[in-house]
Amino acid sequence: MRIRLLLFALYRDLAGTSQLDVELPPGATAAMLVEAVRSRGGGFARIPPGAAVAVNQEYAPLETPLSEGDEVALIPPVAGG
Amino acid sequence: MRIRLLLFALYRDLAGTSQLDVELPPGATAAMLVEAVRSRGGGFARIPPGAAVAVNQEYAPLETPLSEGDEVALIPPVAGG
Amino acid sequence: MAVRITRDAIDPAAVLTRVGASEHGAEVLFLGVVRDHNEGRAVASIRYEAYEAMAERVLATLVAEAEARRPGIRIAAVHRVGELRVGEVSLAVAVSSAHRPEAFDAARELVEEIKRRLPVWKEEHYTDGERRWLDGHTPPVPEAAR
Amino acid sequence: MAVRITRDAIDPAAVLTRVGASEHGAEVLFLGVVRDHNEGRAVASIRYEAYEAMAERVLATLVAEAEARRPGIRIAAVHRVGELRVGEVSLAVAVSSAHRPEAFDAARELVEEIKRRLPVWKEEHYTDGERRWLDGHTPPVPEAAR
Repeated sequence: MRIRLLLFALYRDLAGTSQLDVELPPGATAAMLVEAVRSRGGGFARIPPGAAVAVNQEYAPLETPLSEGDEVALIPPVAGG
Repeated sequence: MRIRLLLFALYRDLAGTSQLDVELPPGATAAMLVEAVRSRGGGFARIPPGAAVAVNQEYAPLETPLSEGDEVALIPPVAGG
Repeated sequence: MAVRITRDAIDPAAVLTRVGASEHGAEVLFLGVVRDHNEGRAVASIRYEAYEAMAERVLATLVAEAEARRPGIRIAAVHRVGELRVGEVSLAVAVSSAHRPEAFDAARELVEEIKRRLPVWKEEHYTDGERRWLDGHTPPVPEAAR
Repeated sequence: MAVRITRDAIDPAAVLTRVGASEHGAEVLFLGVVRDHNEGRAVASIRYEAYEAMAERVLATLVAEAEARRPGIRIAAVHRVGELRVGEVSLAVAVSSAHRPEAFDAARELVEEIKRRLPVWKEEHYTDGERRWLDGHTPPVPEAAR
């Protein structure tokens, strides 16, 4: 399945891109998505394995199983206000 | 000596006037002024003997000695805001 | 002027412009507003009366004390007098500071001090035509000198 | 709308008009403002970035939670994104309530929650030309379902 991954702020700068389509086996979790991204090496590998994740615009545990078409975002530590 | 007394809010309504000139012996205190006013009877007598007092626009203890020309005010419990 | 007793409607945005500084990251504005009820009775308006000359002096003192408690903060405070309808602003307090906790704390404390010490009174006018001076706080008076 | 992520300058007075009610006697407005220094460094501007669609949803959730904690209060909240110069407003939170304690408390708590949970980031641009993403808070994430 294909997952649309969004990257913001520090993670986007590390990855050098704000958006990525990632192919994953059916039933893959958010944690597996993070691992797949990190395994690209370089700046990608500097994204922490425990990065916070949002699935379809809601914070979700890394154990969350993903589905085709999900919008997943890697969320660096937040600093609004 | 002559003291200019100002009355506000509830105390003015009790006294029926917002301003009063009071003749007092030299050296009289604010407490003596309050007593002189209360002794007029009627609504005046309903002003409490321990009423808060301001002398020349500052809160002052009832023991404060007054001087000719002082501006003295009787201050009902305050309720701003 | 950052401290004022006024008979005119209070403009909250104008009060806010009296505070702020390039090193300040937080601004807090408090507004006291006339409510349509109090202690179970329907309120039509409140008449605020002040010993105006003294109230402006006391307000300046309270603001100076508050600024001294937290050096570096800026404060503006305006209290209105006259007859105010429901929804009108009776009091505006604005505080700016480097960080938010002191702006919140200073605003809150100053509002409490204003209620305790400002020579201002309010007469509630009820929709049934009655009116009543609200019970207030006995202001703290300095001890007699010995 | 009482909750918004915006690229436009925030008008504090406009945010205040989103709250208030005839039974409310208190309004509190908090403004977060870009400061000219942070951690000892001279700041020229801050670039706020947001996951905008999600941030607007999260902000609506935080406001709804805050209103539910204190039934009857009204809240408006606006967070700005983009590059902000020193003195510009990044966040406005307005709360109105019957009495002042809950307006102060709700405003303060909501600002804390926004800093903890809103998917927003800030990159400080220093006067020496350097720039840096500020350290932030790891947002709380729900437990995995069993």
